[in-house]
Parts: sequence; C-alpha cells; structure tokens
Amino acid sequence: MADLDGEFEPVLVGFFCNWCTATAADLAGTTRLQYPPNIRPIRTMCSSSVDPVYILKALLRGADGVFIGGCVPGDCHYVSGNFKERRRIAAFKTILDTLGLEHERIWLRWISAAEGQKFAATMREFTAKMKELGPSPFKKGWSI
Amino acid sequence: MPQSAVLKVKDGNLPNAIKDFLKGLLEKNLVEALLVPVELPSGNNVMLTLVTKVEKLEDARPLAPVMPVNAAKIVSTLTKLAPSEKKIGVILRSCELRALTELVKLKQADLTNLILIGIDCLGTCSVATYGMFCRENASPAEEFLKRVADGDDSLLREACRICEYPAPINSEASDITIGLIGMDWKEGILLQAASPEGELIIDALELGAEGDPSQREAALAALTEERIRQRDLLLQQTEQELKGQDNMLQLLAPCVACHNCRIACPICYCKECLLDSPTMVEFEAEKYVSWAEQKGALRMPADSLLFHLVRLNHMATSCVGCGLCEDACPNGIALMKPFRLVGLRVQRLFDYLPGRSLDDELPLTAYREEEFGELGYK
Amino acid sequence: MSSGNGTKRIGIFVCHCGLNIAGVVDMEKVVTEIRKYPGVVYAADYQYMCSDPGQNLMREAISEHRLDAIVNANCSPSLHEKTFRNVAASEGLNPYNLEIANIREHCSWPHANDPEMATRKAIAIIKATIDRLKLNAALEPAVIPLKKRALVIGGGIAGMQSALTIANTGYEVVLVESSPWLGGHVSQLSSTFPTLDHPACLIEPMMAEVASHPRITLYAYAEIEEVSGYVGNFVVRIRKKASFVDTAKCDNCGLCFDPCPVSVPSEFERGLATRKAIHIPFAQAVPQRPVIDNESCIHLIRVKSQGKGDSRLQTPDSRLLDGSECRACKEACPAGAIDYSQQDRLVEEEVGAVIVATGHDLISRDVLGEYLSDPDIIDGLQFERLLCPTGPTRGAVKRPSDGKIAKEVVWISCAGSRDTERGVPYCSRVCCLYVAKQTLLYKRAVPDGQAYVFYMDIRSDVMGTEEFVQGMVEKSRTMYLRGQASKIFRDGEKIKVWATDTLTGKDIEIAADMVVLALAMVPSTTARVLARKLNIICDQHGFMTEAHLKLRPVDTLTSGIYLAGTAQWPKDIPDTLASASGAASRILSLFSRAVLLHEPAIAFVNERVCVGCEQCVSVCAYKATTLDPDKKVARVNEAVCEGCGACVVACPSKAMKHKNWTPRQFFDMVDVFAQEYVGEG
Amino acid sequence: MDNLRSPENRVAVPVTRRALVIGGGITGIQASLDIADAGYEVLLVEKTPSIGGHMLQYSEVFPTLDCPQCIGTPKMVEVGQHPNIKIMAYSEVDSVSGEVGKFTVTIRKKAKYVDWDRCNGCGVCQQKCLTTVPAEYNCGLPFNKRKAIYTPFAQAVPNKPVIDRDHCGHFTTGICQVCSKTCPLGDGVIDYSQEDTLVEENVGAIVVAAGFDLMAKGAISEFVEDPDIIDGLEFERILCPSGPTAGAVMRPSDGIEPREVVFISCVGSRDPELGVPYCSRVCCMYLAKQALLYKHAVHDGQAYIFYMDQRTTGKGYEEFVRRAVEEYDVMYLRGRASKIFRDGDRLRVQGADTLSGKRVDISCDLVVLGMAMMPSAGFKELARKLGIATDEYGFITELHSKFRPMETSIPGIYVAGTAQGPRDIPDSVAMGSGVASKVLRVLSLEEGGL
Repeated sequence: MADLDGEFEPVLVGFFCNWCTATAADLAGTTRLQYPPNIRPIRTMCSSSVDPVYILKALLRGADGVFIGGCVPGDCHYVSGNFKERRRIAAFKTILDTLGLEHERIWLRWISAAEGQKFAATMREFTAKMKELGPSPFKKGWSI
Repeated sequence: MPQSAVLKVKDGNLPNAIKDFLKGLLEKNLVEALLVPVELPSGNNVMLTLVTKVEKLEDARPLAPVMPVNAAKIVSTLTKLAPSEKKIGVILRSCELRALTELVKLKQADLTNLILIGIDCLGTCSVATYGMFCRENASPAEEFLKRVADGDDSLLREACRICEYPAPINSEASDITIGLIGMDWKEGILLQAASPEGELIIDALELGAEGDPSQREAALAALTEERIRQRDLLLQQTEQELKGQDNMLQLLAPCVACHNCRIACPICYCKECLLDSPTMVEFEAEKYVSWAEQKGALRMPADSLLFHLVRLNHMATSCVGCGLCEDACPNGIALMKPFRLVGLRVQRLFDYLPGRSLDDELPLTAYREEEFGELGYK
Repeated sequence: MSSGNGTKRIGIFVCHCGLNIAGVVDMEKVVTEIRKYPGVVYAADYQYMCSDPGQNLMREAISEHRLDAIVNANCSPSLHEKTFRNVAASEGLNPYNLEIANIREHCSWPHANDPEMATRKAIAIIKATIDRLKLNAALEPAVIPLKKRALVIGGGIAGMQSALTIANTGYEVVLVESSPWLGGHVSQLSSTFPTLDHPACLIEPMMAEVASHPRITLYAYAEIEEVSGYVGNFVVRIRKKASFVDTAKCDNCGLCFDPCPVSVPSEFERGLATRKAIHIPFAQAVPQRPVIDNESCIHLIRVKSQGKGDSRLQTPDSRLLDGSECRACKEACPAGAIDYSQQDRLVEEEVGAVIVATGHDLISRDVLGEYLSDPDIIDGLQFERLLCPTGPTRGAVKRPSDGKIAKEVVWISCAGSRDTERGVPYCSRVCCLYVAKQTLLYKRAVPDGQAYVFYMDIRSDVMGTEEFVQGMVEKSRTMYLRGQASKIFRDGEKIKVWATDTLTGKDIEIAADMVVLALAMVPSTTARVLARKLNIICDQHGFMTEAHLKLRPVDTLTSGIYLAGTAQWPKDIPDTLASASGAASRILSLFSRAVLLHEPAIAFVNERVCVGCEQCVSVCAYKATTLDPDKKVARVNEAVCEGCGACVVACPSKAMKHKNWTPRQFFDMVDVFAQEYVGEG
Repeated sequence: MDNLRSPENRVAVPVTRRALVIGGGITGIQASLDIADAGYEVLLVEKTPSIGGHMLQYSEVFPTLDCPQCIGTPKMVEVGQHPNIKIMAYSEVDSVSGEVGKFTVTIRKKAKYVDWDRCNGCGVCQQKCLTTVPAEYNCGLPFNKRKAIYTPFAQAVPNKPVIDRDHCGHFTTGICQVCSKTCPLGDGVIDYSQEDTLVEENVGAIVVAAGFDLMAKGAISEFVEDPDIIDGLEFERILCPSGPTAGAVMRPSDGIEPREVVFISCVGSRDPELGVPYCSRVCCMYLAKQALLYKHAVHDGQAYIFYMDQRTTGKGYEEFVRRAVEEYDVMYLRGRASKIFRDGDRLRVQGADTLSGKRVDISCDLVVLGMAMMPSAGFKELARKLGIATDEYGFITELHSKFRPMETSIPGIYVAGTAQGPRDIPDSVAMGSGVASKVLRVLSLEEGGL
C-alpha cells in the first residue's frame, strides 16, 4: 500500500469494456501516454457485465478505488449495456452514500476506443483523487 | 353497479362484521377459498390460513394486529407454479399488497383468479407482544385498534410507527378495500370497490347505501402526515448514527450469518441466495488464511457487511418497509431503519414507489438515455 | 500446491516484444515470481513469442510439459489472441484454455518511467489472468443447423433484386408480396431521373424472371402471419389470401372484367381511373391473373354478411343486393376458374434468413391541413400516372376535375417532409429530383405550359443529378421559388397558391390549373406489425432500424434478418438496389457455411437455481433469454446470445452465468489485485 | 440481370474462384469480408501501407457521432486475421488481362525497404529514425510528424513500417543506417536494396473500391493560400481525439484555439466553372458535424456555415442539422463566400447572405473549406489499366445509373463506394456488401456457366 518512499499508493481495480475503454487503454499504450501504474485492469465484454458485487468485493478486500469504463452513450457494442450499468451503479452508489461508505471510490466513465488521451488523463485524475481520499477504511477492517 | 358501500357493524362488534362479510363471500360463492389470518388453537397467535368452509371462519382474525409472515410471500407460494383455478380471496395489508405487486412484476406470483381484499392497518406488534396482549384482553384486536387510534403507538413495531401507508395505495391491484380509518367502528365501516369484481361483491352482498369516502380520506391524510413526520425524524437520526464503516460494523456485530432476515423478506425471492451459494462461500482454507494474512485477522463467518450490502443492492428498489427482516433476526439487529432509509433514497433516485402500479417498470432493468451523466451519480 | 482448480497444468509464456516490454519490465523477476505461483508448471520468456521460433517454443513446451492451459503475457489480445490460440489448438488444446495477459499496452508502455511498479503490475496482471484461466471451461462453438433458403418479404424492386441475386447464386427463395402483383411503386412510375428511362423496360424482365425462376417460390397476395425460430432456422407461416380465381384454370383471357357491375377507384392509378371488382392492375402485371377484391365484389360481400346473419349491407351498388345475386364474372368465365368459395390458406415455410423489403407509402394528405381535398391537387405518384403513356390519360397532362390540359402547374416539394409540426422531420430524399424530372416531362407534354416549383433546398446530391436539375431548369424555364406555400385554395376554375419567395422576400400568388404535392415517404402501414412479428426494431417513424447505421447498414439486430430498400429509410432506385444486393450478399455469406458456428462464451442457466423472475429477459437487448413456460426457468437461445453478460448482473441469484466470465472468475481476479500488497503497509 | 454473357454466348471456361478487391477503405473492407465470409479467397490490394482508408482519419462520424476507430479497427483486424483474405498493402495494380471468370492481374509491390515477412512490427526503428516528415495521415498538419520509416497510424493493418525513400537519410545522404542497425531482429530485415516487384495473380472477378480524395485547395484560385484555411479532412484530424493535437482544437498557424470558425460548403462542388458540377453529397453533413464538434470543444466559440442548399437526406441527418442550429447556435448563412483574406492575425471572410440580401463580413480565426470529392489520385490511370469507362471527372461510369449501379462496362469488374461517385459511409458500406453479391454470383457459377 505504500511505495518505497512511504507515500500512499492506492490499489485500484479497473473494469474496462472490451470494445471501448480497453481499446482506449491499448491506444494510450500504443501512443506511449504515461499514467500512474496503480490501476489493475480487468477486461469485461461490456460495462453491463460488471456486477456491483464485484465492486464491493474489491473494496472490501482492500482496493482503494474501482473504475468502470464503458462505451460512450449511443455507442454500446451491445446496444444499451452502458445505460443499464449506469443505473445499477447509480443505485449502488446511492446505497453506499446513504450509509456513509465512501461511494466516491467508485467511478463510471465513458471512454471511446479513440480516446487514448482521455483514458490516460482519466487514469491520472482517478489515481490522484484516490490518493487524496487516502486508504480505504475497509482495508484494515478485519471484522467486516 | 355500486362503487362503495357501508358495511354495517351490528351490536358494535367490528370483528364480527368483517367476519360476516368474509362468510358472505364464501356463502354466496363469490370466492371458493379465503386466505385470512386465523387464530391458532394455542390462542396466542394467528397465522394466514386458507379457508374453504364457512365454519372455519369462526376463528378468523382479520383485524389481529400481528404479521408473523408477509402475506405476499404466501400468495407467491400459492400461485408461483401455476395460477389458481379457483377463485381465492386474500386479505392484505398495505405493505403486503405492495410487496405482492413487486412479486408479480418479478413473476413470483400470479393474480389470476385472486380477489384481493385490501384492509386498512393501523399497525402491528411483534408476535411475542401479541401473545401477551391476547392473554390480557378478551378482544385483543379491538382493544389494540382503540389504543392506536387514541394515539398510543407504544405497542407498535417500529416499522409500523413510521409506516406512511396505513391504507392500501394500490387501488388498481386490490379489488376491494375495507376502510377502517376515520370510520365509527361501532356503526359501520367503508367498503370500496376498485374493479368490476369488487363491484360485483358489493352488489351481491346487498349492503345497501353507498358509502361516503370523504371522512376516511381526511383521517387518512392526517395520519399519513403524522407518520411521515415520524418517519423522517427517525430516519434522520438513523442516518446520523449509522454513517461510516465503524457504525455499520457496530450495528452488524451480532450478525451470525443465519440469513433469517432474507428468509423473512418478502422481496428476497431467490431459491438459492447468491450469498449462500458456493460462488460466495466455498473457498479453500488457504484462501481464508490469505485473507486473514492480508488484514492480520479475519472474522468468521466472514463477509457480514458484504451480505447486507449485496442484499440491499438486490432489494432496495422494491423494499416496502414491512420490517420483518428485523423481527426475524435472532440477535435483534435493528435492520429496518437502515434498510428503510436506503430503500427510500434509491427509490427516489428513480422516482419509483414499490407497489404503486403493476405498470411501473422495475428501475434496474430499465434505463433512460438522458440521466445521471458520466459518473453514474448525481 | 493447490488452487481453485488444481487439475490444470498451466504454462506461462512471457514475451519481451524486443525492448517494448523487456525494456521496462524486469523479465527475470516476472518469470521467477510466476514460476512459484500455484498451478504453474512451466514458465518461459522469449524475445518475440509471436515469431516462428517463439511459437515453436510454445509448441515444444506444451508437449514436453503436458500443459493443458496457457497464459501468454504480451501485447493486447486484439493483436495475437487468435495467433496463440491457434498455436495451442495445433497442439490439441482447447483455444479457451489460453488467455492473454496484456502487459504491453496496459503496462510496459504507459509506465515506461516506472520500471519497478510496471514489473509489479505485470506480475499482478499475469497472476490474475492465471486465476481466471483456472476456471475457464473448454468451450466448443455452438453448432447451429442452417436452412439454406431465404425469405424475402416484399415484391418491389428491392425484394426482387434480393430474391434474384440469391436465387441466381443457387439458393432457394420464398418471396412474399402482399399485393396480388409484383413491381411495387416503381411499376407506377412514368420514367426515372436523371436518365429518363422507362422503368417498365427494366422491371418487367425482373418480374418475369422472378415469376418463372425455378428457385423462387412466389406467394403473391400473401402476408406474413407469424415468424418463429432464429437465424438458420426460421419457421414462417404465410397467409395466402383468397383471390377467388383458380389460377390453375384461369388463362387470363380477360372476359370477366367487362361484365362486372362494380367500379371502384384503381389503386394502381391512384384513383385517377376506376377498376372492376375482378381486375388486374395493368396489362403486363405479373403474375398474370385476375383477383376478386372481396371488399368491393357484391357477391362476396353478400356471402360474407349472410354468413354472419347481417343484413345491413353497404356496397357500392345496393340495387343488385335487393334482387338476385351477382355472378357476372363466373358466368362470363369460359374456363370455369371463378371460385367464390375460396378461403385464405395458411402455409408454412422453413428458411434460414429473411430480407425485409416492404417499401414505403406516401404520407396521408389528411395530416397536411392546408391541402384541400381538391381533385386538382394531386400527389407526385398521381402525376407519374398522368405522365405515363400507358396511364389513365395516355400521357396527356389533363387535370382530373374536368380533363382540361393543365397550363400552369405548381409543384410543392417537402409536402410533409422536413415538417416537424404536421408531417415528418426527415427529408424524403427523392422528391427534389422527381419533381425536377416531372417538370421537364411536363414541358415536353405541354410545351406552352408553365411549371413552378416551391422548394426549401434543392437536394440533387446523387451523381449526375446536379447537372440534370441545372440543365432542366434552363431547358424548361421552370420557375424555382424558394419558400413554402402558405395557402392553397380553390378560386373558381383555378387553384390559388400563396407563398413568400424567401430569396427576394416578395409575396407571390399563382393561379394554377393543378398542384402537385411531393408527399413525404413514410413506411408502409404494415411495417410496425411485421417488425413485431420478426422481432426487429422500428424507429419513431416506423422505418426498420439497422444494426449499425455505419457498419452494418443492411443487418438488423436480430441475426439472420436483413433490410433492403425503403423499408429502412427513403432511398432512390440505385441506393435501393445497392442495399438489396447488399442484403443478398449478407445472406450468401451466411449460406456459404455448412453450419452456423456461434461464439460459445455466452450465457447459460443453472436451472436448479433459477427462479424464473425474468430479470434476464428484461435486460437482454437481443431477446436471447426467454422463460421456459413449463419449467418456469430462463432459457438462453445459443444462436442469438451475443455474450455481453448483462443478464448475469440482472440475475440476483446468479443462476444466469456467462461462460468463462463467471462471477467467481471476477472475484478471483479482484482478489489477486487487492491482495498484491499482502504483508506490506 | 447481371452483365454476364448472354446465354447464346456462353462458353465453358473454368472460373477462378478468387476475387480481387482494389482499395482497402471501408468499402473494400466490407466487400472483402463479405466475399471471404462466403468462402472465397480475396486478394485485397491497397496502395498505402495500411488498410482503413479515409474513414479512420475522421474524428466522429455523423449523424450518430460514434468514433470511426471504435467501429473501424475491429473490422480491420478481422480482415487482417481472416484466413480467406490476403492483404497486399503498399501495392498497386499494374495491368489486367483476361475476362470475367479468369482475369490475370499483375500487381506492383512497391519497395518497402523492410522485409515484412520477417518484421514483427515492434516499432523500434520508428523510434530511432532521425528524420521527421509531415505525416500524410495527418494531412501534413504541423502538429505531429512521422519518421522516414513509419506506419501511417498506430492501429495500422498490417502493422509494419515502410521507408519513405524521398526523405530517408539513407537514400538522401547515403550514410544513415540507424533503422537497420537498431532493428532488434538484426540483419537484413531493413533492406535498402529492395526494389519494386511484380507479381501475377489470377482472379475471377474484380471490385474497384479505390475511393476518393479531396480536391486540392489550390484549385480554387479565389481563396488565398493560408495555413489557417484548411480543408475538411485537415479539420477532422484536428478534431480527432487520437489526432495530432489529441483533439484540442487549434489553428495551424500558431496553435491558438480559434474563437470563430467559418465553414464553407460547396467549395469546388456544384461549380461548373472553377470546380466540378456535381454535388459532393457529404459536405453539408460533415461541416454541420464539425461545427457541432467544434462547439463541444470550444463552448463559447462561434461557428458559421456558408451553404447553398442544405442537403441532409440520410437517416437522422435532418434532425442532426437541426440540433446543430438549435442546441449549438451554429449560424447558417445561405450564400457563397466570395473572398477570404488575412487581416493581422485573423482571417476575414466576405460574402452575401441571399436570404437577407445583405453582405456579410466575418472576422475569424480559422476557415474550413468543404472541398469537392474527387476520384482518388491516379484513379484515371487505374481505370485505363482495367479498361473500364470513366466519366469526365474520373468516376467510374456504371452500366446503368438506376438499375445496374455496381456494374462497369467490363463484365466481371464491379465498382463500389466513392469510386463510383460521392457517397457517405452507410451507402458505401451497403454498396460494399452489394458488390460482394455480384462477385459471389460470378464465383459460384457452375463450370461452363459463363
């Protein structure tokens, strides 16, 4: 959780849609855009296949932030998966928010396959924000 | 056909009047069976009972202020595999009717051939309290109603104290409503039909004069307002007390993962709960040890917070606030308040009111193209 | 060493990609770490794993170490997943037992400045991929039988072009046309822009070829009753409407027409002429056979009403009903082909793919308030009939009210199109050009006549048409006025048109003999109903929606169903033919396979756990999930599921699972990442 | 219906069951996939080093505003990995003989100076190369250049480099060997001695999908040459998130974000005197889209569009333009811009609004010209080699514009996409599928069916 200098390095898990965000991440790589290495990528076929329970599991096990990347509205490879996922995440974040469980650690963003720049910029922003939030309270909660 | 009628109360005996109404339904073949609360021989509890013979209605206690099980679950049991071929009348409180509507949308119940009889409910007490109350009172239901109507809510379950729907809201789903609120129980109560079948019943029972709903509506509005006030007060307090991981863990500390809360919940309809399934619980010792290593220790059974949050994630949009989850907890975890609070928030997010209408789409299977923006959160 | 699925012998192949990965990520460290990971029996690194020596290294390791599952750590799966899966398959492994860990695009490249962390991340990515792989099932593509036979719905040029293309390539085609005859709207046109050809020369051979083609089964005067099944295996019920003429006996002598006492407006002539109750629309109609219209034939109306015991008859000619029954056509027929007792018949056909080519209609004039229902205010298609040498006026431009030659004619473009208030918001694409063509032909027919055209924008964007319009304006001296007519009304002999010319700002009044409305194209009335039967989507206007406007313009979202012509959107003839050929070629591609192979990483149901709540059904964009009515559990149609996984999230008990993307696999990956820092901090 | 032999002229010739597709743009890609999916071999010849065509250069495409990379690259990968498709990139058709069913085609494989059979596309040579050159893929815009050894763009298929002989230090000075020396595969993969080679291939049918180019800005003499007067393709690159400015809108002269942008439709199109008489069909829409995307990037900027007629005939197009006007305040001016000139660090556009009858004089930072679509460079020469008829502008003349829109004057040679005339992406893709059915018809003929 801390790098060699002792600075807090958040553990971040990213669910990237195969058709857009994962491809944008490929493009960011291909164009050698640099972003912090904290994010751990999990490719999914569609953002709509990311169940809140996966997100919760990541957070409770010690991740400091979870990112879900989907296709730009209207662009979903599976017609409307991104819209469905957005509702689920909105509901789920509302649950966490109501109970004061730091919903800010979950981000949902649309990044198209062409937006390598946006991907890198978003990863920088996400990592910085999670650093700012500090370690997740779940991290050490052995009794959760 | 008449839309409403006054059900006269003979000799000031309210339970008998309703019982007679129910008997009429069976006698006149308006229904072939009735699902009603009937007093058990033990004399200290009522259970929903499927009655086909009029005689068995003698012990019916439709006004008994106790809800051991949410009736929506029983209707689901009855009709899930195949709709009823015989006409069955079912008496339901508001929270039961609303839960039933949700279960119908979730294909867990079928309203075919059911006559839904909604009944005003001023609130219920726990099964234990009811047992005691029965011992102390000759006519417990009447006594209970009187006390609550006089403003004494000390016997009510907390869920009922903040229930803003003492009357069935879903007039389109129930065929007929028994209106108690605002009525003079010694004289007569209101029957209101909301379907052709309901009208047929009022017509067949030859009750005479049409009723005047205005009195009930006024009383209902006042009661609802008061309940909402209570609700907001309590939930506001809950929110302050519960915020954050530490408070949540404090609340859930007694949880032993028996999962009775989900068994009691009318909305939790799964055959095998994900949270009891091999996917979530079957891991090798090595894995558990690795989790322990990560945090230095691991509470067992593990994942109590995960369980409750995932359950909320599954049922919050449809939660009707009946509070039976809390009653079911062997260790008395006060689940009702946080669930109610979260339910309200999530339902407001989608402008959804569970049980309002069969036509409202379940929020999580629908979407709008223009909503929430990119973060998925307002 | 145990693991989630300890039976797999896992091999890891880490690629340096020259310096692209190895220049950042510490290869030695990665291999050393990964070798220790539970389940891994072999790990190797190589400069270019995708090269021939690299692939050989993999092959040798697979056989030598009896590997049965592999993680390749290299570039993005979009580049070499197929390559390496082929390598694995060549050694007898199931391709789904190979997964790619992307440590180049997602790791070494974007973290080139931080080799330490990049190495850590690479290890984590590989470990997570290993854990996911442990639970991968060996999948085989679903094999779906394929009926190599196509259904084409619609017998206009789009449908005929599709049908002929498929049939001429050697497959059978079932062509269903709702009217009794082929040809569609094109058969009504006088000529086509910009070349001014007579369409008959082009479509009549087409109609003849369709009717006589050995591989085309033509159902004219028939409708789609019901469609079930899915790609490769559709079952279609077709209602053959009763024509009351026995085609086997009828030799089309035409003797039945004259005696028929009923005259009704001819649909083909768009009301500019009449036809009999027994009729064919025009001399060259295909198939060559008359039909009795049971809406106007008084014999049939009488039979129908007696059947219902209803004596209140409303027919064009009530005198006859009072007396004897009419049998005029039957009596006139020398072949004894008239059969009043004929009934609709249902036939069933099995096909593997469907083309929808149901074409368009013109918008109803009723919605356009200011256009009076005046006989001399006609629509573009009616004007085509007037111009047509074989039409009701033999090509003379006579106005319908009194048969006088129209000396001043006003055309109104965008009548209903681009009109958000009363009509439709879109452009109908062909009006600008056919109006230009009509004015030119009008000038040929009436040399001293004057044509006026009110327009909003001139849209001559098809090759050759810009020149056509420019040239035509010069030749015919047509007045082009930019603006919309504000009022059209009858004034004695004339029809007055008021408008403002938006270019000069001046108000204009024209006293015309005839007004031609270029009415908007709208989908045919039956489109929505048909779309529902086919389980395809219509847009808000009722046009059929394609799978992707840009990249799958002739496909629908339902596999095996394709779109051709104006059923999809207003198109001109060339675009219609191109899309019809396109739809046909999609089917030819489909039919070239022996069977259909479908991606196997799709949803499946654990029936023991499923409660039949239909949440999966609600969220499926492809209608691949349905409820088994007997078992009351969800069912996945393997041929239709696209494998997005939305149903898994919708299913609260996860009775629905996505093969090789199961919740447990996600949990295990998440675990690897969250646990990477065990013992630290 | 097809222009094959009439029945009486049928002869028994063996059909070569293999097709040639000329042009690797979206039309050629679609045609190749449809033919290959039907089980026949396809030879796809592309003159640039990568397939993809113009579509890949665009930022977002109208009217859905989806990104062409998202929808295009998977198709390119599919072509690259298709067992039935052989891509010959950086190659051109040299000559054709034979007839329907049995053409013989000679293809010139241009010298790449890289042994593609051995190169694995690792990209080291491109990083090390010392020479930078304006990139064709970025329309020569100043913001981002390529090396003398290069792949045109990151997602290129095949993803292998070529050496641009005109700029390569080895060829210009005779000394540099940086790429050859740094190639991790070592000896001989970079091969400065490579020469053009001719290969002969037999095919049964040919699809011409050679695409278009924009008319050169210089063709219109009334508009001065100025770095801030750009054409539509250049502006696409500037708007593109993966373009040379990473999607930041900046003007070429100094990189400043333009506050006012003037778009001019019909530059060259519908202009029989200075340009071409036909309409280029896509400009109305792409300029509206560019104006809208510009407003997405520069919220308080102002976009003006000079137009003659608004031609928005496709699905969802009319609504799209309405959105540009109503939601994004794009100012439409009906009329022609007559003069553009530099005024300090800005440009001035003068013209007339024919609706108000008033003269307009707009000071702006950037002018985007909707240049006419022309057949791609060298296309006339290709048509001559194939022996097919073209019109005076160089587009292929189809056999019949109404009823045989995809057939050329030579049986067995078919045309699709913008090689036949200006059209948009949906129409090009539909035509790509359409032309495949023509080819399949030939390739599936029984022996002697010709």
